[in-house]
Amino acid sequence: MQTLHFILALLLFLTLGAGLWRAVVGPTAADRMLAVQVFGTTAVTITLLFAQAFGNAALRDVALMFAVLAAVTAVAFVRRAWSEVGVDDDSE
Amino acid sequence: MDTLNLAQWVFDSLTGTGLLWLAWMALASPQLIRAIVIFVAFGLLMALTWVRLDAVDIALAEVAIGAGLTGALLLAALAKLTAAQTEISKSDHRPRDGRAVRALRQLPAVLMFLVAAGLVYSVLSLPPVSSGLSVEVDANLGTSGVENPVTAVLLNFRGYDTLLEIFVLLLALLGVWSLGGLPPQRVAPAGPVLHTLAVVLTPVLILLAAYFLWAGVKGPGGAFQAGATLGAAGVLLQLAGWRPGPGFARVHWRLILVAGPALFILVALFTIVAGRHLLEYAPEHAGTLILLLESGATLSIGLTLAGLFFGERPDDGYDNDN
Amino acid sequence: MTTETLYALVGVGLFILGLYALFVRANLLRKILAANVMSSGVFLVLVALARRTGTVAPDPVPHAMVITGIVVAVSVTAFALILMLRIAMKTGQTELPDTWSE
Amino acid sequence: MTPSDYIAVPLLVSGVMFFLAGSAGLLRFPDVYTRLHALTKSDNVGLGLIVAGLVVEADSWFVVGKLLFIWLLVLLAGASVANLITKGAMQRGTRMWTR
Amino acid sequence: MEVIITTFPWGVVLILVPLFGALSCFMWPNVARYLALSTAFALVMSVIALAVRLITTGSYRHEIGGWGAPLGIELFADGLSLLMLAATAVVGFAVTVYSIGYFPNRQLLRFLPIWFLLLAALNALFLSGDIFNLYVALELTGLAAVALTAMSGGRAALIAAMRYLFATLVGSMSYLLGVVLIYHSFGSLDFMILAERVEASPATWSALGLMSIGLALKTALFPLHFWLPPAHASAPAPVSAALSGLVVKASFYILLRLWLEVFPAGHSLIPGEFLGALGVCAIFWGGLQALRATRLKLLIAYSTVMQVGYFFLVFPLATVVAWHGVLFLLLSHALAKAAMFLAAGNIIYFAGHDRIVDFDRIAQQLPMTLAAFALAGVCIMGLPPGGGFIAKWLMVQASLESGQWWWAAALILGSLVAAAYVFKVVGHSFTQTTVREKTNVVPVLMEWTALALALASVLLGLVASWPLAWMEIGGVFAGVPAR
Repeated sequence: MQTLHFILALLLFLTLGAGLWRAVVGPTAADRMLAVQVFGTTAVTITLLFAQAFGNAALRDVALMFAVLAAVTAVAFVRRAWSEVGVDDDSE
Repeated sequence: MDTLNLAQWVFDSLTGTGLLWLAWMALASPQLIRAIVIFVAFGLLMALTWVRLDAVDIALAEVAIGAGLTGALLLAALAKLTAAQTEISKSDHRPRDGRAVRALRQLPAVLMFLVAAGLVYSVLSLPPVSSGLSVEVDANLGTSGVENPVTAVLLNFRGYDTLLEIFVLLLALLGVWSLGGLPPQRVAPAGPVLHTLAVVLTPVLILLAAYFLWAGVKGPGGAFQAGATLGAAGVLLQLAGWRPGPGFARVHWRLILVAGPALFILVALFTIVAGRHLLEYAPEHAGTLILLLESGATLSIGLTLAGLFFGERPDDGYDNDN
Repeated sequence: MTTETLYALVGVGLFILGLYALFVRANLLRKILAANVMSSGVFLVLVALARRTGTVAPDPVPHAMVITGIVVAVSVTAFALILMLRIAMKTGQTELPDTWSE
Repeated sequence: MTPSDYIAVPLLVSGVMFFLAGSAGLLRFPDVYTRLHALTKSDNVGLGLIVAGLVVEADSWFVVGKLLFIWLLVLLAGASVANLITKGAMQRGTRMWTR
Repeated sequence: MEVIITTFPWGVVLILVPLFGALSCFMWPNVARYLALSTAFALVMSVIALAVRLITTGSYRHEIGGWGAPLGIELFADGLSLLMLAATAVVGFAVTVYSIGYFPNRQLLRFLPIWFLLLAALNALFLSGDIFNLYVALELTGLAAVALTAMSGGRAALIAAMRYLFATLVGSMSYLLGVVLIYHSFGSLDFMILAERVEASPATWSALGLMSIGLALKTALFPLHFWLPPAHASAPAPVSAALSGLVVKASFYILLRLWLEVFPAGHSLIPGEFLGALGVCAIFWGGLQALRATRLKLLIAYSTVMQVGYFFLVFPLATVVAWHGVLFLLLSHALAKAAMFLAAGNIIYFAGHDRIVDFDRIAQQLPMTLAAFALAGVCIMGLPPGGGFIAKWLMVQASLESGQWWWAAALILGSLVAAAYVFKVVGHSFTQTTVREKTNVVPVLMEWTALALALASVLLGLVASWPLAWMEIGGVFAGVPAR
């Protein structure tokens, strides 16, 4: 059972790789923010699977921290990476 | 269970090459925005490496400070940079030959290779098993007042390091303030979606900070991880357009900033006056004293990290010339 | 090649990569990134070798040292970024004028 | 293979399948909006399935609560960030892909 | 009273008082001046109390947190750290008094908290017996020094501060990697335990090499000195006094500790001659650049690069007399160089610039400042009765005894070059410029501080027997060959 979680986590590395490829190639800044968002979600999942694979409950705290900090980093990207254009980001 | 070892070996080699490749990509990519994205990915992979090396405390700290806050700081700096000077070349990757002649350009590479060879040889020659100080830590963990060995080392066995290190953070903020103001940055007002996200997420972050502070006694967590979560809450508020009003900064800002360091010094003075060694807690009080120090440190670290993201002295009556 | 030595060597690689980029790259933001990569490398060596205790639990002292190191690294990075912004405001460039001036 | 595994394994495997489908979309789709759409949908469902699988295997209610809380946070963050990115991209004139 | 002084842990007071001073100056800005003066005075008093304790009861170790050496951190005070702490306290007090007159109010409020954190970091560094604790103290010192250098806000200062920041960062990181290799080889971070456990292995040589390069970069030894002249020249005058007088010596002090206690067998690997040769290059390169310098503060900064060359001459000599000479040189150079920079600060405050050729009757208008500069020059040059003379005399004696006469030749030639650039400045201070520029009055307190420091560095030679005796406390030179 333990190895299944570990192998599933390895598979998720492919998603990380895809996100990274999009981050490197991504034509627009939006693609890069998308990539950062993918990193966050995938990291949360990998850490949850590790928590089950290693049987270490503390890893769920790491996943919790990942979830929250990925959101803050993604918002930082949206609010700062585009600011050089200075257009209203999302006012109606 | 050789499939598990095989899977772990695949994971290790993937992460190892991934780290080196990401670091190289981040440092060599022409556009700065791409470098920062790849650097955030590098920080994330670093956190997964800490998880793999059974260093869960460090994984927490790396996620909060390494990938989260450092990424936000870099982005804020890049945004202010493009605002501050117009002609930042999008891809400023032109090799910098300047006065460095061609031969001299190879010197660093050769030097690095020699240093690398020496280091690799010495790392490989280290003894395969060495218990370091883990035996001493386990022996004294009982009287340290906390169960998590890392928190015990940070706050009790090597509490003096943490005392100095909290002052390093305060010093960084004082240094940033002494550099004077930054260009006023015109950022669009936050829309309803961002506003609700900030309103929902900030209390969650503050609750999480309290949870990590409490969890640090038994398991991974502690003052630095909790402080970083508070700092992330401060960063999120600033991203959502909140700026400290003039009234706010006058007293609270300084009081909270000084809370952690001042508490540490008071406890230190208390132990000296009581005739004990510096920072020597009586075993029965150790747990409460450590928690007290950690909560003070969490407040100060959180506010300092938010202040570092803010980047200049808030106008609190002491004029803010640049 | 146990897990410890693998990650320790990756740490050495990161240290060298960061050091080289710090020398060669002219852009200040990239130098600051290189400094972060360098410190991550040193911390990786420190923690990787801490797992050689022969028991399940690794040696906690290097972990405490690395947490202290990470906080020091973020405060130095924050200060360096604001200093870079001040230089960009004063000189209009994000590079030190002459890297080889004595 | 305990009875709970019979439920957990398919959930976990399908969850990872969703993730892989999402990353396929990330690579193949022509413009930002379709990639965003693909990702926020499939990754959240993928995470939901994996969390469901882990909840089945969890041994205490506190862990179940924490797992669901994490999933809720990722949903909240994912949705709002996707919205922010879309609005920002539209305002900066990133064209939609048309056949 | 006697019992209290000899049992109270003064080392701890020396660390907590400046930290408390920094916090109080930050919290109560309108009384910051008086807090600053009382903190600096308290530092001088506690160093005297520490000296009394060390002289009567010898060196002592303070186990922080009550844990033993391998697990906890230990503070270790002996003759070597006493001398450095004394220099820090005296120069610290003088610079604090000077800065109150030198800085306008707003800049003073920014200066004081960072300044006391720098003093606390230096005291923590001189007292620490743990190599990782030394890394944290080094970072605190480096960051504080960079923040103070960048404080004047000018274009040159900011660029110099950024280059200084990267230099000190690389230095700390390579030192830390050395600490990592040492810890994972011998399982401890404490000096005393490492002294017993360290033996030759590839990891030890790499650690020794990394730590030496890192610390040499932070001490600005010749090829790695590129960051020092712009940083020390463009920093505000009191900051330059502290940088050249104290901060540069902090990393050299760690190198001394490592070579004396942890790596005694290190001499065979990196021959002392290599470091000695770099020292000689530093002497002549620093002296040449000082002679060419057109600005006074740049001249003094290059003089520091030259003096660092003298420090590194001790490694090829490595006899007890040589160690005494270099320690005495550290002490006298701290006082003299600080006095020189404060005198330069007075001239800048008075004339608004420090271009040596445009000095306008400095001798008549600023007699005390010129006297201070000249007296400090006497000590730097090595003329009796200055402290520099005693130090150079000991080092020349050591080099002749050990038959390596060329180090003595470098020392004496260096003194000639030092004399040349001091007299160049003193000479120009009697000249007169054709056009009268607007000058402002220098507060008397600032002139007196500069003069007091210069007098202290000169009179140091007369009372040389005390410091030379105090160096022996704690037997740090036990393992060093006498001849």
